[in-house]
Amino acid sequence: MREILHLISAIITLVGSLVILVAMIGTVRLPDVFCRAHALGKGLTLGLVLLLTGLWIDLGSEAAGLRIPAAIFFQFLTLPVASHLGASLSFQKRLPRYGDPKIDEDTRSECHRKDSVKP
Amino acid sequence: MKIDDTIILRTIVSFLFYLINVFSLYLLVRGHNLPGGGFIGGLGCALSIILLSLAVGVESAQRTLRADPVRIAIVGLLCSLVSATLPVLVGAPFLNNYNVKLENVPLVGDLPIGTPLLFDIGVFLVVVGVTTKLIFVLARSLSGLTALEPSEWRRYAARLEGPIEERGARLDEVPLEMPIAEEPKEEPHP
Amino acid sequence: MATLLIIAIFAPFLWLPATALAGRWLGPKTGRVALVAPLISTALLGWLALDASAGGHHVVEIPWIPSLGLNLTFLVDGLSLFFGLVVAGMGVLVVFYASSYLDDHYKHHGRFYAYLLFFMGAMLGTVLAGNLLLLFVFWELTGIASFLLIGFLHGNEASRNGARMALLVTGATGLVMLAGIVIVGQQLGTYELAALLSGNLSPATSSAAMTAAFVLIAVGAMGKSAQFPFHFWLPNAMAAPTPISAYLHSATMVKLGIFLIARIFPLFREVELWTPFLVTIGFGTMAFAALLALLSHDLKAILAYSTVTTLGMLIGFYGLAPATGAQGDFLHIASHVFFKGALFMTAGIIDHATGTRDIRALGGLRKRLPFLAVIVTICAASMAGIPGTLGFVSKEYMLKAQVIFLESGGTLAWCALGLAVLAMTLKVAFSARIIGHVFGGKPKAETFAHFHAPATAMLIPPALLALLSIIFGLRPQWLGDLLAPLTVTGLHAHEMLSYKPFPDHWALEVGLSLGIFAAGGLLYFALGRERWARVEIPGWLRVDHAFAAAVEMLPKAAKSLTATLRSDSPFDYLAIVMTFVVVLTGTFVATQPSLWPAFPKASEFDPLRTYVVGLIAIAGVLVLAMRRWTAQLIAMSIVGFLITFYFVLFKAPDLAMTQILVEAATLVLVLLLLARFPQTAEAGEHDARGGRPRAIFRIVVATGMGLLATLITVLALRPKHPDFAGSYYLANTVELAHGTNAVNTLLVDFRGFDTLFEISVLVIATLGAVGLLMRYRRSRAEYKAGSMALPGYSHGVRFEKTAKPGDDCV
Amino acid sequence: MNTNIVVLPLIMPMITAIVLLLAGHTSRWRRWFTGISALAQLVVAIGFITATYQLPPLFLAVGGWAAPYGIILVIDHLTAIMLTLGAITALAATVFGFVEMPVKRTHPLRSPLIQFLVTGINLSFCTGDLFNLFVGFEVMLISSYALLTLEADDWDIKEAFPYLALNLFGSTLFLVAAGFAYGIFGSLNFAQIAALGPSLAGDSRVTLLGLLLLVVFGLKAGLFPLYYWLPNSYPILPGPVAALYAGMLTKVGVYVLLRVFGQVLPTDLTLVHQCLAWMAGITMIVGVLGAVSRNFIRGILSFHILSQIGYMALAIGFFTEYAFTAAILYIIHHIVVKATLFLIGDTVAVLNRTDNLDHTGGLWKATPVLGVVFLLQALSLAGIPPLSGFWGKYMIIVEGVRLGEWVLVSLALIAGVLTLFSMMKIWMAAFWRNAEEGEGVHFQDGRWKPMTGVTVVLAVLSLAIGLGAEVTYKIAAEAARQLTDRSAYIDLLLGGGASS
Amino acid sequence: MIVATLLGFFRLVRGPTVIDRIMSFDSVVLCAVGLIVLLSRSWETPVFLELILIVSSLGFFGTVALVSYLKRTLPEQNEEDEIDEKGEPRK
Amino acid sequence: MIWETAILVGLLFGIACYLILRASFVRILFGFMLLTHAANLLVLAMSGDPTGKEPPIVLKEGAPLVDPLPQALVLTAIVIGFGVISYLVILLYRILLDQRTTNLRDLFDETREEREEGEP
Amino acid sequence: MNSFVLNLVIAVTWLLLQVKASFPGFVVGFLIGFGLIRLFPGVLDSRDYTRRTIALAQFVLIFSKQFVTACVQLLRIILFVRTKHLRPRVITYNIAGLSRFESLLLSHCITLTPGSSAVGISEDLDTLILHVLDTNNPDALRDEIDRTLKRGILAITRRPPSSCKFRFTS
Ligand code: NA
Ligand code: NA
Repeated sequence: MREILHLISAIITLVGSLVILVAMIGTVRLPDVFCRAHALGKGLTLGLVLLLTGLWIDLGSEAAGLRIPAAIFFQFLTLPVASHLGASLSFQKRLPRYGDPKIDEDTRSECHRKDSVKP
Repeated sequence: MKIDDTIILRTIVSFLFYLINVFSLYLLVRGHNLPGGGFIGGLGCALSIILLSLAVGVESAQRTLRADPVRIAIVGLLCSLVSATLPVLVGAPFLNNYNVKLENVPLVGDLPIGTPLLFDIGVFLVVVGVTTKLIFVLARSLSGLTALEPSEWRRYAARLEGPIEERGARLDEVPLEMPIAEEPKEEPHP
Repeated sequence: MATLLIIAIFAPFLWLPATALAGRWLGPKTGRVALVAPLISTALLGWLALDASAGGHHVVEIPWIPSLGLNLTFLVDGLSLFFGLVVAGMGVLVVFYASSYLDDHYKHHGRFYAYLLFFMGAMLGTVLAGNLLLLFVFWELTGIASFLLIGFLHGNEASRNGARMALLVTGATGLVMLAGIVIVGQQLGTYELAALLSGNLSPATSSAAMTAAFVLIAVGAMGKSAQFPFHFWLPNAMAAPTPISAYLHSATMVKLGIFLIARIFPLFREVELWTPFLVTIGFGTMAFAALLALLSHDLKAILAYSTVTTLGMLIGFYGLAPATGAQGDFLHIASHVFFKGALFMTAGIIDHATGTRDIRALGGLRKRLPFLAVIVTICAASMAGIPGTLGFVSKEYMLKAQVIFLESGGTLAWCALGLAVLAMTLKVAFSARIIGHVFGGKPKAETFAHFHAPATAMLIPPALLALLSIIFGLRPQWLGDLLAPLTVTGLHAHEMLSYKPFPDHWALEVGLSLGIFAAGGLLYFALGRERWARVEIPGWLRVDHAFAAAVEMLPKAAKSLTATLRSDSPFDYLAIVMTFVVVLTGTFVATQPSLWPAFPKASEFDPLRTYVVGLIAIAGVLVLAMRRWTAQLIAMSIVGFLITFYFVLFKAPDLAMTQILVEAATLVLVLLLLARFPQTAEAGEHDARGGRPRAIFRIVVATGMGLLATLITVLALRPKHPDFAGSYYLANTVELAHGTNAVNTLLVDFRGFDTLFEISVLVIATLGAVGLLMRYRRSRAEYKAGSMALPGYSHGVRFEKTAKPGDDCV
Repeated sequence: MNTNIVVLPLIMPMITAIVLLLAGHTSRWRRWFTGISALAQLVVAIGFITATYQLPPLFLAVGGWAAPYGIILVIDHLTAIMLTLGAITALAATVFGFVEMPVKRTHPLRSPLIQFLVTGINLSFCTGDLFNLFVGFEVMLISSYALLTLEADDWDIKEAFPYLALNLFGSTLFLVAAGFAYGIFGSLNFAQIAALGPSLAGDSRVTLLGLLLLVVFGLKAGLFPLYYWLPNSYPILPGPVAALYAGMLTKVGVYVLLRVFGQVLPTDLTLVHQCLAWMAGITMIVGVLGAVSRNFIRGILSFHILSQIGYMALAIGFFTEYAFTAAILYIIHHIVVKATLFLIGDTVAVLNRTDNLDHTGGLWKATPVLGVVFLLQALSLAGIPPLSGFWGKYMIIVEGVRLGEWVLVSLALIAGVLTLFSMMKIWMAAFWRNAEEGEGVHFQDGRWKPMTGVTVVLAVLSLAIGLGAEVTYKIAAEAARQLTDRSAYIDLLLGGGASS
Repeated sequence: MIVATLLGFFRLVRGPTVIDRIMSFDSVVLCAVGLIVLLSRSWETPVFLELILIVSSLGFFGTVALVSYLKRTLPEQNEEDEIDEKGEPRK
Repeated sequence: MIWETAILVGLLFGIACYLILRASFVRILFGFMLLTHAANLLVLAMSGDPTGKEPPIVLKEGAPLVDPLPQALVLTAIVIGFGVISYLVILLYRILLDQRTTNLRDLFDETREEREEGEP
Repeated sequence: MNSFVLNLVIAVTWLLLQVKASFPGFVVGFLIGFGLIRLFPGVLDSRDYTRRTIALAQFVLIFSKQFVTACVQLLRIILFVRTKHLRPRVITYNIAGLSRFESLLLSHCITLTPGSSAVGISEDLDTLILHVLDTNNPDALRDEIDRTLKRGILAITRRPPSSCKFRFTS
């Protein structure tokens, strides 16, 4: 049982590490702030969550207690906000953005107002 | 369309505020046996308040705290000092530890209650008070307020001192008679 | 006996407060109150003198600071009694004289007499001291007292400067003397004069040390007695009111040097340097000062330089005295006290009566002040050494001593004799000039415009002194008999001199005397009144001017030194301190090969740690290299977080948590600060201020500091001490401190005391920060004027002149 | 004797500060409380002097943790002397501050911060642990920063920056040195380090540590070339606070030099001692020349501190028991005299409305009492016998002559003359010169009378120190004896005496 | 993982915008968290768990602080520049 | 012997000193922050090589633990450093408001006022 | 709400019955409590509570699936899509009618799910501005969000009309 758990945790940890690695490659490869925010907000979150889960399995809930789920919860709560904050600021300050410069508006929106789109 | 760029932050932070506080209290209490303690707990608590002030503005954060952080810190210092002095009253050396052990407290484990914990609580309060005050004054000053609230002026400044943000009439234009026995007629503070 | 002595010495001190207070009510009449103390002292010392027997001495000892070898030891022997009597007796005369001299035109009489009494007490203490250190204590006090007295008319800048000059010269030479005294104490093991002079001590371990001690002490004496090159303070001290000049600068204080030389005569006479040093200084000064006196016009300046002449002569006299002992020294001193004291007093009376002391503005006074003319003539005659006066006797015996010295002294003796003769010739000339130009000739109208006759009482003291000059001049043996019981073993030769008023046989000195009269008279008449008026002391002889210039220049030199040391350039402070650290430790390490670490092997590096170090290094270099504050700050934060990680590698969870939380709080603080910093300033930061040398310097110093830190880290653990304290805490944290976390038990229990004060630091830092956020303001003008920043007070206060008018006239 | 009383000098000022802070703004009872507390601290300190004279030191193993593992507080005779001097200075500064400023104008944080400063100073005096000493220094320094800037105006504030920067650097070095010491000795306890000293004889690391500590403490003491934080920052302080700083701060550095080199580190660090002596010698001259270069009283006095520190450090550099006695004697004299001089300077500034010597004058006629007090203190500073300043200087010269340090002795003598010169500069400009030549004398500002009163009390004290030099000497000698008697110290703290 | 940290540094050095650096800061912190997790695994000790919690929340904290600072100080770009795939401005 | 740490400490010290010697307040501030880090690390290094040791929390018997004393000292030092650095930050803020400069050299430049007054 | 409290009480009671308190114990207690409440819904009128809790569980599942998909997609893009083929753009998404909490939760989830991340919200809480990493068809994305996340959230936070009807009819 213990060996199996250990193996599972090892695999999860490995995957988590790889995810983080790729996400970090993403922060290097992707062309602008907004895209990199994706890598940060999703990739790192998943990677960390995986790592933490692996650790939880490895240590067992006796030693680790509630702290690892709490940490995971924390990651879900904060990381997207962090990435959102970065993107939001870049958008506000009109930092250079790669790709289609125009903003696609929600055509189905009933309360759509054309003048309100360009901030 | 105006973008509201803080709403997500505000919401998350007001949520986190409680979480972090619980966490820091936890760290305070169990510091004697596992990593943690007054400093760490206090800093955590202080940071939650700072986070709040970043998200919702310094004034509302101050309102949340209600008390003047400096006073909190001073009370904390007093608390530690008292815990250090208590053993003297029973003839033990200064700062000797006096413990009552609570066993098997949920989530914390064995918890010795005694002068070390009181001491740690003092540390906690000091750290909270100090850190928040330091940040509050700068944050207030940046948001166009005076660094100290006018109600604090008499407590932390001499009568003829004015706020540093002030660039108005110079204080030296207030006439003074020597020797000075009574108060000046005009308050220099606007 | 002991009680009497103590009362005699301390009477002036004890009477001083009463005098000072009496001044408030009595004004000019305070002098009468003050007179009590010198009278008591004179009476008691006279009583003791009557008791004295030749060669005997008494020691009175009261413990004071025995641990430092200093007791209130007083040595009562002929020398101390003689000088004590001079001091006290002259004190009586001067106080009496001053109570007429200081009339309603002066203020602060209480202070004046208090100073005078203070001075007198200090003088009595000095001459009666039986302990070298005690002697030094009183010696310095006389300097202070004279400083206050010279500066009595401190409304005048000349007074102030003269006082300062006197204090600095005598103070500085006094300190030199202290060094000499200390050497004596260490060589001979005691400061007690009775023991030192008895010759019973084991000999000094080093004759070089004794020579040094002699020279150092002699320098002290030269300073006090205004010997070249310290002679210049005396004429400048003449800014003092005349009673003071009469007392300090003729009769008493300037004699201290002479006294000291006499005191240490038995101690140092064997030192080889004794004769050459004292003779050169003494007779050199004698001639030089006589020349200056001749070239001066201020009556008091002439008298001052003439005093220096006599002092030089006396110093030289002790220098050439044979080891068996001097003869007739007291007579020379007494002679000088009589005529010079009187002359100063008369100068004061002339000044008082005519309002000037400039000899060129005076003339014809014999008609207005005939009695005074008689006194001055007698005294000046004594000064010139005219037969019939005590001065003549003194001069004859002086020349005789020099002639005797010719036998053993060689070239030195001939030079000394030449100088002495020259000086005496000049003395005759200026004495004649005083009589002739002040009292002779036609009265000058402008001088007599506001003439007012002096009080008769004022004339009594000089008259008395003049009378003594004449009486003892005609009957010198009377004086000799009076002084005979005051003979001191070791200082004085055993056989007594018998004094004669006139030489009864032909000798070289008699011939010299005649020559001196002739040459001096010739000199006086050769120049004539008009030519005299035009002579001036050449600039290169004015050492006082040089001194004043030096005093002026000192602050400027100090300022430039301070600037050289960058004391006002805060930008350089840290650089200096760091350079010092690097140089100090670097030099040490470079000379200690045992401290050089061996080059580390690759296997000593832990890969993960090394990797993190590499990352921190990158971030650190980024902090240096980044141009924008924000970017730097982010790099800083990364350094902080990575250090947290490094703490993890060190198995320090508590530390890591604290560090990261502190890092976060600091980050916010710094961000808040930067948010207020002007954006334009950021651009200005990149200007290459200071240029390349500065940058290279910075790099060198920083590298040095870095190497030092590395070295310390390596050395401290090479090896770490095996019984380090930490193991104790690990062993006992559960058992004794009831906690498993050793770091936390350390913080709140084992070393909770640190923590208690550490949180105090936080509280205080906050208080300080809070205190920074409210402030006083000061106008730029006030700041530039350097006005006092009394918080809450200087603000709004305009400078107004509020001193009451008339407060300053003396 | 292991006793809790030892903690009193630390707790009393701290509690005073806390109470004052909780009390809020200034009031009359706050003043009474502060004054009584300061007086009580003085009484306690004097009690310690009598309790340690020719008796073993009092100590406290804090928390019951015996040396070398717990923090030990030790009050030996030297500590007791320093505590007393600190209490005197603090009391004088407090009372002087009260008479200088009416209740309602007082800065509410000044008294608490002074009390915190005293706490830090006292901790530095009492502690027997190197790291705790670091903490004590920090308490002292942060309080001193706070007081320095508390009442600084918009121009003076800039002088606080170099002060802070240099001291911050010094603190960092201290921390480094403390770590280094732990690495070498495996302990931070003074007694333990002293006990281990002989076993590390000849280890160059100890010398390096000594050099490092020399820099650290030299910086605090204000030795050349580490003194830069001092001369321009003290003048921005309000008078009474400046007096406290001038009296105590640098002397803490001197005390620690004395304690650490005299008692804790091995005695064979001759190189370090020589460095100290030469730094001291240069400091004497540089300091006094700096004083000569200044034209306002506080500036002159601030530079004089350095010069005087030079004497004390020189004595420590001579490194004999006699020289230590001299240093202690000098400390006793200097603290009282220097504090008084700063207070006099402030009184002059109140009367003349400035202490710029270009604008002062007329005080000798106006207030002879102040003049006499100034003269006494100035002459004492210059080392005129039999005033208090003479004895220490004399002993230093004696020791210098005995050791054949001619150059250093000459420097000491020259510095004495220059001191006299610069003191006379103040005397002539502020006291002797006519009032009309300056800004006039403001008699109607009645504060000068009680202010002078405080200085008179201190002057009487300094006079007593000088004239009663036998007593002062015995106290100092006893302190030096206890300091150099290492084995007694080690036995007391590490032997059976310290078990609890 | 180690490589990942290094990559985080790339953006720190490279920029080009401040926000990139903030994000790189965030990612370095998170990578450090990852490393701590790995170390906890290999040392088999739970004592760093709180640290993990704190560090991750503090990474967020840092971002929030930096962003709110930049909101105040960062000048607005005049236009949304177009950039090419390498992140360079397109002319 | 921990060479990595030694080198790191030296490096941080060097960088910190270089920054401190510059004129810009911001750099000096950063310099002091780094200096604090460096000194803390140096003290921590005194706990010796941590390889193969447990954190100083006594959870199981017999395992070798690292020396806790340097950790406690560093913790104290960190907190003190925080207090002082915070104070420094606020002092710089005050100087900025009072003297309107962010540069040490400007702050003590006697000619600055005149220069500024010359400007409109 | 009452039901949730009840559930907690049951969990804590369970915990107190254990010898040693632990998290798994709490989880077990909570599950037991939930089972009991589910079994006897009428006692405290807990139907809505159980429904919502189940909706929450469903949403967590949907979200997890989306999250993992999103990550895989992201990793694919990072590793295999060349930058010049990338089609990032900014789109708006209408959230009019959602409550504040719902909008925020939605935006949070959007950041964590495929292709999109929230860039801003309009002040009136009507429009969400999203950045899309790689899309040619914004509308498809909007529909996707509508179908999965929005519906899931609404299921938790609102009583759908149908469920009201259901209650009335039964
Ligand atoms: Na203030
Ligand atoms: Na000082």
